[in-house]
Amino acid sequence: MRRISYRDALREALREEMLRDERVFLLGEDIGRYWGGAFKVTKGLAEEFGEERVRDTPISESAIIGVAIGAAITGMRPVAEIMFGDLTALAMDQIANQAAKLRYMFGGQISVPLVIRTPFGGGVNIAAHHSQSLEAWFMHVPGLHVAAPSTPYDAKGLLKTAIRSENPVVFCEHKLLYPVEGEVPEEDYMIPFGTATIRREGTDITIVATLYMVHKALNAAKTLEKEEGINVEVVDPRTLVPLDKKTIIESVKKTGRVVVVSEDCKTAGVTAEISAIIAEEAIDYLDAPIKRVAAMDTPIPFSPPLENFVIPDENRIIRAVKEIV
Amino acid sequence: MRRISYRDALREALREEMLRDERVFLLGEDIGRYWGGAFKVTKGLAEEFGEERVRDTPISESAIIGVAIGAAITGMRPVAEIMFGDLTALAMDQIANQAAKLRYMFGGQISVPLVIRTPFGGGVNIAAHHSQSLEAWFMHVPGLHVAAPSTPYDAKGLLKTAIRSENPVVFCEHKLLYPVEGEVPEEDYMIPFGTATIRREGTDITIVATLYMVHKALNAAKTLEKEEGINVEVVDPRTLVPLDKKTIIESVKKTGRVVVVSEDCKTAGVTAEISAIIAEEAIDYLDAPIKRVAAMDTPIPFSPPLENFVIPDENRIIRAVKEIV
Amino acid sequence: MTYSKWGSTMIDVSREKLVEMYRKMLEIRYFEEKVFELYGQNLVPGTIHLYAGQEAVAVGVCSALRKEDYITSTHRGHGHCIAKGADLKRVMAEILGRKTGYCKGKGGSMHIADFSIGMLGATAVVGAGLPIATGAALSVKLQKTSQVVACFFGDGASNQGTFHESLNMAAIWKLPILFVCENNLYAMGTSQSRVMLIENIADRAAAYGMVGTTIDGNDVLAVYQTAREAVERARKGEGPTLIECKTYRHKGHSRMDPAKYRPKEEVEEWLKKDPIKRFQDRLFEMNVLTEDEKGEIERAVIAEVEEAVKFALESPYPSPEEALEDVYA
Amino acid sequence: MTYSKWGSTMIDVSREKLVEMYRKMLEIRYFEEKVFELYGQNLVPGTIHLYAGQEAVAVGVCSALRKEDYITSTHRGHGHCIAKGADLKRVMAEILGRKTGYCKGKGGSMHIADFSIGMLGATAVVGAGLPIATGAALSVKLQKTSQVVACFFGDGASNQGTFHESLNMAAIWKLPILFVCENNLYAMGTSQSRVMLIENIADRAAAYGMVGTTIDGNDVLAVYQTAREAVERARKGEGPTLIECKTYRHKGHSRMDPAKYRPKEEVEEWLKKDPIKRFQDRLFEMNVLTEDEKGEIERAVIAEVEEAVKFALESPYPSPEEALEDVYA
Ligand SMILES: Cc1ncc(C[n+]2csc(CCOP(=O)(O)OP(=O)(O)O)c2C)c(N)n1
Ligand SMILES: Cc1ncc(C[n+]2csc(CCOP(=O)(O)OP(=O)(O)O)c2C)c(N)n1
Ligand SMILES: [Mg+2]
Ligand SMILES: [Mg+2]
Repeated sequence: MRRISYRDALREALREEMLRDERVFLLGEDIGRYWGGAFKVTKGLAEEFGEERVRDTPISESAIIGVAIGAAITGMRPVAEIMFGDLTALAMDQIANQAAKLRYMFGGQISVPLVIRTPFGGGVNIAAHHSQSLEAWFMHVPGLHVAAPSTPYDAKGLLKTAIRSENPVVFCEHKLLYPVEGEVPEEDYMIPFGTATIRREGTDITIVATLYMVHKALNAAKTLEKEEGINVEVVDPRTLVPLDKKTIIESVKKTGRVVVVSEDCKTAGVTAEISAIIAEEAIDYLDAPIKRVAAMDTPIPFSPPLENFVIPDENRIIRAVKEIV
Repeated sequence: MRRISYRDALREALREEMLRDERVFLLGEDIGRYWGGAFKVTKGLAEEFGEERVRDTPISESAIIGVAIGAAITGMRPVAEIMFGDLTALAMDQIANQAAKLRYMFGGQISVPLVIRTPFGGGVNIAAHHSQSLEAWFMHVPGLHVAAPSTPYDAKGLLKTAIRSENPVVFCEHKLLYPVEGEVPEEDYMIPFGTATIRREGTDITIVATLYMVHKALNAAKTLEKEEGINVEVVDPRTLVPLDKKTIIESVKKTGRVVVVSEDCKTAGVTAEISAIIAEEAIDYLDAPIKRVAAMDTPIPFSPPLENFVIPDENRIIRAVKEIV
Repeated sequence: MTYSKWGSTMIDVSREKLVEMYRKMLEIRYFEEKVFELYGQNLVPGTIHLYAGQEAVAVGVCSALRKEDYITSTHRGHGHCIAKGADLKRVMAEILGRKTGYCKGKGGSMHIADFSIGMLGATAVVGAGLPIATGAALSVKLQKTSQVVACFFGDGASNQGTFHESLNMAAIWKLPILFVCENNLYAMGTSQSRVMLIENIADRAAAYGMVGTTIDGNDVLAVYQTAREAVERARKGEGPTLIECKTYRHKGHSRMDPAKYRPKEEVEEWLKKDPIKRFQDRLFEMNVLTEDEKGEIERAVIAEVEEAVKFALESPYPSPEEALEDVYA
Repeated sequence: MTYSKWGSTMIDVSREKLVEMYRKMLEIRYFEEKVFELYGQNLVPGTIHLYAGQEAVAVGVCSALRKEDYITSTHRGHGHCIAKGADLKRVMAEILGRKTGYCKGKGGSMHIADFSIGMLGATAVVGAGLPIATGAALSVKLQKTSQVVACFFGDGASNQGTFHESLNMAAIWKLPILFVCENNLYAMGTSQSRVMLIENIADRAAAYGMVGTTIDGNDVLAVYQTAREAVERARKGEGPTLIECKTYRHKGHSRMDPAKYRPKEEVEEWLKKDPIKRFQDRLFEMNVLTEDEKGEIERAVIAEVEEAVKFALESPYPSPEEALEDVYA
């Protein structure tokens, strides 16, 4: 099968959905012809679809989301880009209090078919205001769906599902994934939300990992296999809300051990929720504590040695596995 | 000892700190002489300290926090009030990206001695935009401390500690607690952050509960004792960051069973973090799954029967306990 | 370009329309009085923010709109709903938390919506409705319908960042929207003069290259006429307008607020400018209305409000499990 | 009240001060050229936003300030630091992620601060510095010192909600602050004209009852003079000023941005208006500077920048565990 990058996979999803449904339009800062998006995901789309449908905005994150909501509840299907995930903080009221709640508050009269695309994650040395992973904030807000694709295939399939969904979706991308290549079929496909995938089968221990950490977990698994003979299963939830608890729990039941890995800060983060679910629903199958590997509880520092220390790497994953196997 | 309300205890803390340290000042919407704060916590303070130090602001939550930050890093000790906890979403960038991170980003050159007081919680039928409990958002942000007092005594002692702290503190109050009375000494005292308290000793099971849920947990414990002979220990962390893991874990080690109770939504909430810590650090002592009792994953609905269903009550706590004892 | 102040120069409105406007204003007034009464009887959960005194704004603006046009509303939203044509029964049922309410009891007083009449709902976060309304206007533009949007908000809301961001976006994209600032001089206990130096909020329009105008918000005809012109411009693709309506709420901000922060003379002066009384006198003057007709309308409105109360009080509460519905589509 | 445009009318500035201003501008320029070079050599982690071309703004404003006065800065902040008197060595070390940098390598190019000289730091969230600067001004007022605050931000930032909220608060409280909008005509690839209808951002001041003025931001004397007047008013308790400086960045927005969105003629025209060249010519004209002195200054500045590079390159990186420090006090 042909291989394309995560970035190109996202762009294909946007393009195909725009061709399929003229209600779909994009808005965000510098997503148009003059820049093509800070990470070039939307490059070329303004040229193809025009500036009305690929709409550059002022630097006004609150209004970007608010405007997208207003469009979504009146018949359009906006895909808003927030240039960096950290900046969702500026639009938090519109995301968490408006987009997530309008349908409910209004007794189901309308839906809010809105996608908010935004890149999270560190690793490119752009410090505390451009490197966070904030998925957990959105997981905590009922009414939102949260997607977190780790491969080009998933990026495309999940983004299509997100755009066709009637619910507001926070679509979490990762800066380091944009250039990553993988197999993506030519034909149309969608990936249903709430379906995890097993990236690697194993019998000794389960690693649940998300976004860029999936790749680090797979590397760690290889090393563990080779050097320690530990046979690791890697589960990638793909969407955090809805979360495919079943696949996670079945894997844990099989292996009896689990490490949960995510790039966001440890406290009250993605790993907390997944751990808590396992502790609530599968504790009897566990032969060891539930380990969490996450970013240290610090802002993301600028200097490479500091940033590398804070963000989980293969070694931390390996150490965590070895502590409980 | 004399008994005063939570509201009055907070006001005393503010007043005494303002008398003690002239750098302390308050700002927020309608906290001054014309209203005294939406929940009357600051009533009378503008009259006593003047409008410069008890400063009414425009409806501009972002700027309220930003202005407080600017004052905090230049020698003042602001206490900002956000009228409803839900509205912290409007100031999320200033809270999470600025207040929490400035010290770190600037290599420790300064501290940010800022207190953000805000009421969370439901129970008064004011629906989805005025009833949330969002403590978990702030727990997930390194650089912030998060206080959550459940009694007048703690409210006063923790608020004093918060005001004298060099760190930004999100000080979570609860609407239903304001009228609640309890013993508060006349003399000055402070409660160190990171010290949980055992509200009720017990041997059969631990309930970790926060804010208003502490009271529901205590009621549930009474009923369980009387009707089922189950002897419940109730632990109140009092501050969520720093969290007194030691007290929680010791209690769990003693009882072997735990239910974590909080009013925020279940997914990725306060209960997730506390469960995850126990699952990581004390799983060997557990004789049962770690149960969570939290608000349903819905926005808070308006109508009383709906709201009562969504927010945890004594019965849900009792049921959870009985499931694992 | 700014509008001049019309005062109440006579305009081309049919007799029926004038009477209809009058009736709507009465509906709002009686409805709100009833809500206040029910609140006193502990029948209204939560809090309430009454619209009484501001009727000319909602009715003036909504009378210039078509059914398919959109409005967005605020915590003080009963009047906007009624003016746009909502069913009093379902508004009242919502306020009382009943299953038959517009939002099945999930929204309550601060979150009423009726999408079937273009009422896109109320948000209780002050200022949060502005970008949403702006988005609805963008939607209309993209879909090339000829709808327009009227976005209601208060003087206090105009200090929120969303005001700035929304007006700017609406201006640069020439969106068909009316930003209707209901300047009732206070945001809770905070008088306008303590939180902004300018006297007329409409002057902020200039910061966005937008048309802005300040009018007497207690003169329903002035509001109607201004809105009509703004709607016309909007439909022609000439962009948004900021309309500041000076008005006054008769009651306190919410619930039992005694509103002691307002000078007695100020309250008295504004009560004299009661928009309903003024419009009524005008209609008498113009021979559009007779005392008999007035009495008839009043009786009809009172009956309608009573019917709404009866409907609401007889309606069941939602059952608890319904709380789990409508989170996701 | 608004200022008139001075052009570059001569003002009472000592020869030493003029030369010092010239030198600071050169420091910034050479510093930025060096950073660009180092970036090309892969010695600068992350991204960079160069200040070259805008020197007259930082230097003009900071020359009107005292050491104890405060400034706040942005992602494009090197120039602000240097103009306020930061040590080039420690700025460079920070940009290169070294332990000896102002922030021990934790902040990097976008987050430099030096509280010892009143530089309250840069935020990389566009517009986030405005309320913080406003708070510093409130602090000054409450502490009754005579300090003032200068808050730098871009044209793009002026569309953020925080701009609106901050200017309004500063105005109502008459805070001693200069809001210095560096209008370099673009926010990334977005030209001002595509995101606002007004030509002069300073016109937004009127929305807050604030003094606003638009000036030639490439004329350091005009900037200085305007800032001096605003500082004077601020110190006298007469409140804030919005100063819009029209200027231009010589390079792309960041890193390797080729800035193709800017018309070639526009770039050329602005390069002709290079603030350093203009000031230099002016100084020659005024006989403040001779070619010899110029050469001497240049050599000194180049040496200083080289020394900064050497210092930075020889400085160690922080050790990984230091990442855990400074989260809490
Ligand atoms: C963002 C936000 N801040 C504060 C509140 C609390 N609050 C509710 S109504 C109100 C006053 C609003 O004033 P204004 O916009 O003038 O509307 P009015 O009540 O006068 O109609 C406030 C402060 C809120 N709901 N939302
Ligand atoms: C709130 C926010 N939105 C977007 C960005 C990404 N970004 C960084 S700089 C920039 C442009 C800023 O333009 P302007 O304020 O004019 O400053 P300039 O870069 O021209 O100096 C953008 C969009 C950001 N850092 N913060
Ligand atoms: Mg008002
Ligand atoms: Mg710019």
